[in-house]
Amino acid sequence: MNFIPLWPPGASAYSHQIDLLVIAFTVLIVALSAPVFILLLVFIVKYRRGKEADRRHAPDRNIPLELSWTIIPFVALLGFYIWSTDLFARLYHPPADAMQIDVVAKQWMWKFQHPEGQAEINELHVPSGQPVKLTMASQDVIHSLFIPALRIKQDVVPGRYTSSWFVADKTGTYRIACSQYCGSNHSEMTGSFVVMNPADYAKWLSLSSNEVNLAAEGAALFRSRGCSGCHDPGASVRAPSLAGIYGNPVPLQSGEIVIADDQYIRDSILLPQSKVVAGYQPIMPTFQNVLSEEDVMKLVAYVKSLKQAGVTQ
Amino acid sequence: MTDVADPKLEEANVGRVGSTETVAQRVSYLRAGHSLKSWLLTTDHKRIGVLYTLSITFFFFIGAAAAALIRLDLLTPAGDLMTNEGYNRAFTVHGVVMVWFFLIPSIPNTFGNFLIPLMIGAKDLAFPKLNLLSWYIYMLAGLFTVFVLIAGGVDTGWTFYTPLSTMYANGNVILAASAVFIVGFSSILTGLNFIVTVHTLRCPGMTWGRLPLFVWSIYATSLILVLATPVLAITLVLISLERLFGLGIFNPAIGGDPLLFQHLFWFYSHPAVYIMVLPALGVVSELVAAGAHKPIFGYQFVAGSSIAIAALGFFVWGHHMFVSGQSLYASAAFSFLSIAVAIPSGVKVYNWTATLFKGHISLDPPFLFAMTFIGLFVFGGLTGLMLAMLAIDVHVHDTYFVIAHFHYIMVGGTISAFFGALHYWWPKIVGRMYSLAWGRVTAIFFFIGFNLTFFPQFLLGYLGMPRRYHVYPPEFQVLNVISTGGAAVLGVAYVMPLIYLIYSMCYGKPAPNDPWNATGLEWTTPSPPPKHNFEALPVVDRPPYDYEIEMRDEHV
Amino acid sequence: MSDARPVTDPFTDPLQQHRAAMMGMYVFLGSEIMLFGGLFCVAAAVRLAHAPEIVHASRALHFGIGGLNTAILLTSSLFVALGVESANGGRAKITSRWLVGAAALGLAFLMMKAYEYRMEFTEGLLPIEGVHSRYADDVQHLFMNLYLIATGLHAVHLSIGILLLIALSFRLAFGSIKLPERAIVLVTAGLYWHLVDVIWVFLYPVFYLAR
Amino acid sequence: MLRLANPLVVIWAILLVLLSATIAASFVLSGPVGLVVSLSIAAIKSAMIYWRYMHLNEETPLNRIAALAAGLWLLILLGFLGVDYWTRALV
Repeated sequence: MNFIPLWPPGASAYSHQIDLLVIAFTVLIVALSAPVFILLLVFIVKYRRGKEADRRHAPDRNIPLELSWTIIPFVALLGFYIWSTDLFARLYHPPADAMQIDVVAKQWMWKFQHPEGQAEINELHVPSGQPVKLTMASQDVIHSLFIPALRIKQDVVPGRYTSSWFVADKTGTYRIACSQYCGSNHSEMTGSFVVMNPADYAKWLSLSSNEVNLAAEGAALFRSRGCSGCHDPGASVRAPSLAGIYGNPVPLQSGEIVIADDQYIRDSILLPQSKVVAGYQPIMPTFQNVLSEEDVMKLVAYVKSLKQAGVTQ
Repeated sequence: MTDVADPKLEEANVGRVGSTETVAQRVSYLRAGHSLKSWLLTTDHKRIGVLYTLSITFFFFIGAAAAALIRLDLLTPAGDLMTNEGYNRAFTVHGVVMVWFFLIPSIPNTFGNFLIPLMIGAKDLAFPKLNLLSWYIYMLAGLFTVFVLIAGGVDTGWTFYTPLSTMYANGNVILAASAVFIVGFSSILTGLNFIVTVHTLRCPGMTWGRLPLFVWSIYATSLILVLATPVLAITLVLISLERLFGLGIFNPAIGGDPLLFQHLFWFYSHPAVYIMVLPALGVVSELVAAGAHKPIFGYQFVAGSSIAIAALGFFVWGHHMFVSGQSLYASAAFSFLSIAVAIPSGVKVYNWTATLFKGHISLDPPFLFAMTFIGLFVFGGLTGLMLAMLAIDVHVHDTYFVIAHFHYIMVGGTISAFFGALHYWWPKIVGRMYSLAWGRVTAIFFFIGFNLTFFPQFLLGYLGMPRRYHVYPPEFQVLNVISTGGAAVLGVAYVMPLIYLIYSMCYGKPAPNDPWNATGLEWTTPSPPPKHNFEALPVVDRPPYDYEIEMRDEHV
Repeated sequence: MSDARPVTDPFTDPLQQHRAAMMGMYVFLGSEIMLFGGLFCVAAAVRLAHAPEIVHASRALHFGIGGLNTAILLTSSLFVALGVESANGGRAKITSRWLVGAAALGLAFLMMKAYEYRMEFTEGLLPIEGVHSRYADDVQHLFMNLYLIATGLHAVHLSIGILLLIALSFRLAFGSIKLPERAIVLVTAGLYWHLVDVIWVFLYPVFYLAR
Repeated sequence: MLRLANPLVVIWAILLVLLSATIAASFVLSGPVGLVVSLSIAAIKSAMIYWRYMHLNEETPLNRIAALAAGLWLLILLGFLGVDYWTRALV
């Protein structure tokens, strides 16, 4: 469109708020630096060596002046600090009704899993107007999911889940990039981010038909990997039942109490010795090299769905 | 020997034709021995400073060659010139060589070595042999680096992030980490030497309140060198062991944490940024005072801000980890502290500006480089504040915005100060004057080339071009071409001083003791200085930058 | 301080030279503290992340051997301190003996340490490749790795200290260090030895006594 | 040679007493309290070694600062590392 693009497109209300902050900060930069540049030029012209000028009583210290150029910029910056920290903290608090999309990063591709079971590679389709929470895991090194149009970015760290969320409000196709250097083809680990209006999104979902949703795939894994042998309600002699645990407190052997969130369920599958539920023996084997991050995410989805089953019963 | 101190005789010598030697040169440190051995086994801080100058220039051009390759490759969106692996190796070499073999030793090990004893009125550094050892360690590490290059390079980036460096990268990570590990000891020994020297070897009357600001800044830098470098050393050891034996400290599969590496790495590498820029701030204080021929405004504040920057610099490393998965509360604290560290830097800039008020400003090359420094440093610093803002950083983190920001500090700041120092103290080091006109031309080329290279990168970053991208979307091409064009101009500015400064060594006019009419003990001794710096132990009885008193003397 | 001390080049008086030597050594030891500090930070991070497993892994170490080794090192520090005291008094022969004694205790520490490593090896706890390990969990593996690195790095420092003390006692025995004029050499070497001791004083509770 | 009144020997004796104290404490106390106690005892032991064996008692205040600065500086790293690890699970 433009010969030289100067400003990236914005696809969410949040992106416009960031733009506003950046513009305001640029004004501050000008306000803090313009006096320096102007005075430097004025002094250089006025007090050139050999030029006639009034140089009597040249000061070499002035405490009030020193204090004012220490304190005034600091106070101005504090205002910006509060503004920007408030915006940043919002990224940590997704709304409860956010639709969850799982992201798995690996050298050098992005895989997105929709709750209905659709999986896509290097493309992410989302409905506009709907909060979307991304739960991200890495299969190998640290990657970073960067969607410039949303002004968000989050590192994807192996061994844990990180998350981010957004509400896209402008339909269109935007860029996705990996911004954390991740090896040879780092610069080719890109993709497109497609914002569709809800009707189109529903149509897209139905076209890329997938007969089983994520939780059902997890349920299949739960049986085929032998988890059900110990964790099914009928067989709860050796292992705790998982029905209804998601989102609830779990007392541990060590006396701690943790909330069974995505990260806890993930750790319990891959590092089963580390957070053992009170009253049980640490006998579960690790699934570290058995399950891929995608499989683990499917299992997490299944355990979550058990919660809903528990509620309906 | 004795008549050297006589300024009249000195003047008479200067008045003669350039090709004849002055008395000063005949007894100078440069003439204290001619054999290679007299240089390689010297413990004279001035000669070691010269050795460092030669070696960092060599490494600078290695790093610059890598940068040239990168910029050439980025002329087109597709990776035409190099493969992805080749490109990754090029920017890793650029980063490793520029950070550890140029920027960190750049000003402290060259001008710091040469000038600190001269400025505080001492015969040498406190531990001269240690000083020489430090240069040998530096060279050993440098050879390791060259070997890494020959052996096929390394592709982790200079940051060695785990688990990429420990489990996935296929270059010579261990060799590269060893090179950086070794050069760390050179840093520690140099820092230690400077700290002890400044504390114990100041000449009578050289109180802390009379210390030149360059010495204050090198002192602050040395504190960082000694306190931060060992943490990098142990981190690199852990990286190498993790790669060799699967230690697991940074491997989540057995309960380790990749973020722990980032914490340890940035605990060194953020203060390291101040290792690179604090000496530059010190140089600029000297150049501004000499250029304006006026006492520096707010000496106490400028000196104190160096120490404040060095101390606060240790509290802000987490601002490199805002999107890494670090805790929200840690991020908020680090963001706040990053604002705090900007304040002392601002204080310096405002004080320099005030120094020019009612000064006698001459537009000699050193002063022009100081002005270049201030312009670029202010812009780099303020964009750095932008990066300290959490919400903005989320968008621009790991993009070309960050690249542009830190090149404004590292290249726009440190290298222009390095050039400023080179043009200011060159007559003292070699005893010859160079062409001032060419110096001015270089400063202008540098300023233009630099801005052309790096300003477009701010735009690229905000548009969303991540750093370390070999292949990029076609809409970013125009800005990248501008940047590469600017780099060519910048390259010219790098090569020009090499020519006219070397020319001046043979054909330049002999320099008087004090070619800039500046204050400071280093200008009271002949150019180049005699082997033991001063004929007699100097005694200081006047405040620093005592320019006004000199003026009154003129009028008497 | 006696005025008989020689003054070498950049310095102008003996007290200045003495202070510079002390300060140089203190600053160098500060950098050593930061070097080990990195490892202590790793230990802290691992413990914060996996407290119960670390407690369990720490119980598997032989705290008795570690305690005995601590006592040995503390005693060696006493010997070095006594040696430095007699060096300041100009008694070269006695100084030399104290240093040899301290070096011997250092060797005893290393032998105990080697014996301890061997025991851990037979218990399947030492992370050496090709050995069948019997860790209770992955975190214990991580803990033992860290333990090996930290104690290994300490042992390297201690070995340097032993060589230093032996070299100095030889030089003393042959009279090539003049006492008390050059006692500073022994004082700074002693500082290094004591720091290695101090590091162990922290390593011991962090690894052996994390109950 | 070995006079018991020699302060160097007295310090050595106290150090050994503290060593037994820290071992004993590790059986009685556990968790964060045990850690605090054992590290405090280690700090006291190091302070005694620094003060007497490492000559801080006869040094200038400046050299005392030079000797202790790194130890204090390490607390910055430990402290902020702790802030991250303690609060990572909170939102």
